[in-house]
Amino acid sequence: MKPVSAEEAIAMIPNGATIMVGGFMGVGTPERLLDELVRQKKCELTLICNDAAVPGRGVGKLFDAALVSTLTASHIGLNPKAQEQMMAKRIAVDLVPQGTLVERIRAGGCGLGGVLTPTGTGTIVEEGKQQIRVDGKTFLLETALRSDFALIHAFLADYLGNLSYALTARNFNPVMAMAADTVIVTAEHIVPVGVIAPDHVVTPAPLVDHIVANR
Amino acid sequence: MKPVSAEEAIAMIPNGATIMVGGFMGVGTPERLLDELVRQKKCELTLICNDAAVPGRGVGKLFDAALVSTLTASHIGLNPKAQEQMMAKRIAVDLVPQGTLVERIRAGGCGLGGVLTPTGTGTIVEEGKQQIRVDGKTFLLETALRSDFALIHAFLADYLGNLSYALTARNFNPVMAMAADTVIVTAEHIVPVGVIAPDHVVTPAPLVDHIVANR
Amino acid sequence: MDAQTLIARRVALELRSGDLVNLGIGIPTLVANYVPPELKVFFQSENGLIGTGPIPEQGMAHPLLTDAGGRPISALPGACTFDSAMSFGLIRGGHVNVTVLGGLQVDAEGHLANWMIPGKMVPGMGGAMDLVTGAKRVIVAMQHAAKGKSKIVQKCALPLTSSRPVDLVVTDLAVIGFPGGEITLLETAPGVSVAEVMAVTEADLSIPDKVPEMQI
Amino acid sequence: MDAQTLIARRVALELRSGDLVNLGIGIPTLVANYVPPELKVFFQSENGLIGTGPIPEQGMAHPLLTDAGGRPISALPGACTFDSAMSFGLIRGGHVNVTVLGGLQVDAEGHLANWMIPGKMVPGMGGAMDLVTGAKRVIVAMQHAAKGKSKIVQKCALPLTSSRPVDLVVTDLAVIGFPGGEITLLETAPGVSVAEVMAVTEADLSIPDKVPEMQI
Repeated sequence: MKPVSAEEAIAMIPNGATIMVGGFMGVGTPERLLDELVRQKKCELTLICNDAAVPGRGVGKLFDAALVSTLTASHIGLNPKAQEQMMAKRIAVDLVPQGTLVERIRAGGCGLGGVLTPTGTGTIVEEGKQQIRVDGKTFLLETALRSDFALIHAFLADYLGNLSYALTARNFNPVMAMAADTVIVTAEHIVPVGVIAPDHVVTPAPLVDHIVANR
Repeated sequence: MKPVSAEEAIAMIPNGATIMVGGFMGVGTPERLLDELVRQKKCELTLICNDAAVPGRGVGKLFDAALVSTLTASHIGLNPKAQEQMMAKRIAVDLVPQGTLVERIRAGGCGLGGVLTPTGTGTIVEEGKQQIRVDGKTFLLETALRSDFALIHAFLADYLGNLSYALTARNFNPVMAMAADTVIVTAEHIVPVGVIAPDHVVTPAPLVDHIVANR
Repeated sequence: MDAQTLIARRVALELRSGDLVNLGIGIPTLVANYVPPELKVFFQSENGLIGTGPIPEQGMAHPLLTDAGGRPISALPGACTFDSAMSFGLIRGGHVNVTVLGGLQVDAEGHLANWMIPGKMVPGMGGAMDLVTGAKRVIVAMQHAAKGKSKIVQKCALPLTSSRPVDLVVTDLAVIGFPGGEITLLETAPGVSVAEVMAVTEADLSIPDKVPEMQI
Repeated sequence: MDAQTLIARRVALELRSGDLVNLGIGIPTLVANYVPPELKVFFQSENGLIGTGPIPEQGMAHPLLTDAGGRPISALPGACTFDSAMSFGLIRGGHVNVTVLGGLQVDAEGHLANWMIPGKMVPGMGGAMDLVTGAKRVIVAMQHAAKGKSKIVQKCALPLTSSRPVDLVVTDLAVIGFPGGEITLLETAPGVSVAEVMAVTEADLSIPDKVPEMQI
């Protein structure tokens, strides 16, 4: 797979697209793709990610530029701009327990019909959701999540598209790489095929659509 | 964690226990633990594993010794003894699609209430199961699976209990290591703490209860 | 060319560069032999590998690198391994572009039966139900008839593998598809006439005006 | 000893060798400082790490090794990393022996509210709902009162974090548990009388005949 430029990769994304962005408080986030989203002013985005990061960092840049119209995340408390936009109802925010969020994305990527979880039962999270009884216990049915695009950041990518991640920068990236129609990847290093040992590949190459060249 | 002997490890398992055994056609199976199960004649076992392997190999040894009373697996076609015992109704066999089986075990290990899958709808697999509609599609509710013991085979184990696996010997081992009350592990090599890089650990140490010493 | 080779060669023509492909046991396994090397196809082995290569040379096998039947295989550069949860996440999540499976029966609605003969052969479905339900495209590769009986039937008598219809059936006599949901003869094998196919097919095949011959 | 240190030291006494422990932000984070080194506790950071160590020395941090707040941390020998699916598989699957979390309110039924104040503070629940629902043992570490108002209430006014009751509450004044489902004063802080605790507690505490003082 021949790497593309960040400009070409982001040009594929239309306004109004649903995007998943890997990262946890900006760690393991494809910063270059976010910079390019801002430069190309892709707006009315539906964003699915763990958190809103902080202004100036990671997905925080998308709130700085007011590009997000809908956000699904587990935590936005450390980004005052995202909070402000939510309170002013300029963005619709769906707050989801972090484990439920990652499992919903995994369900979307793995062809499952949803997630049955006790998390959220008896709290405001259960509102409007199907409840399913299994063996005398009650579970919420949380629906599967998918997106048009996933923007992924890896530590190593090879030219086939195999990915490995480093330390706590792995987080949501591997599940999101399974749950989007088009998967766009940046990596700290793009390496020749065979450099990543088979046992150390976390995201198999066939899941990746585009690798963005390092400059 | 101080490694125990295979004798001590298997002595913990009572007759009639439910055990999960890692491996796929005998690859990635803790052979020494199975040999010891046979030596100690642990019987009336409820066995959860991918397949019945072949006579003389992997879980096949448990059928050779007629120790199994109930089997949950996806495929037993290459073990004539298991087939024979099933046909003679000496063992109760629940055949489960392989993807459903691994996902049910994962659900058991991850605290989920079950699995919603389209696999099996409209076939005899759906008999007796709840069907759940989500967004106009029908899914089978497949229940979570757990066991009293999981017998796991890793490539590397460190003395804390961190595990990594090699090549196609990984298979069901990582999910089973999450879904049992007691997890007993053999490994090709038991290595000092720190030898397995953090990014290469597949099963975190706190999941492992006992490591069996190599002789 | 024998029947199995013919089927495998014809199926190989369905694969595209970049495809993630899962081959079942039997005839489907042979398909890998007929994929031109310039076509970069990823072959998955559901026991936990993408990038399966040929059977290793004598003395170069490893007991922990095997196919789904437990036999030694090799891994190509760029191969990757994973656990069964990931393997079936790929299969059930629609990431497998093409699966090629053997069949006992395929019926007029495209339903496949390939995993049991009640009272006789109950090996278990292994990954077949997941593959047929989850793969983007399902191709059945099988003999047209067994012991003189058509395997292309009007309605499957054997237990189904999935309620999801297959996309293509390639036999030693014909290529059969389901355009508009109708079971249709798409191609005949070299030297086989439309009449001959119809004679050995139980299902009511729709026959277009022009039925080309397989190009292999 | 200040209130936070007192709470953290008392909570630390609850941890056992081999425990997998998840500490929330705020006071709970301090607990790690008071675990004796001979106790082999695994600390999880829910962003994907087991084996968190102290804040790294200046010049020895790495931007890809952080805690759940995005701040640099270190990893001890034998640490391991994983994705968020595994991280919450551990949490929701009951593999976390103890979680220590901050609280806004805990009520007489043991219900915890710690993630939002409607109309005022809506940061999101992060991992808190999963931790309270899934961990084997839930300990709340918080001040007994805020701005003169008891945080140990008869019934939570704030939205609950989980319908699953917590196991233990450690404050600067008391240790409170729920034996037999009844909210009970288990220990008082050094120099604090039972009457003083009762005076600043809204919930109807059950008071055993003998209430020992925290041993820290």
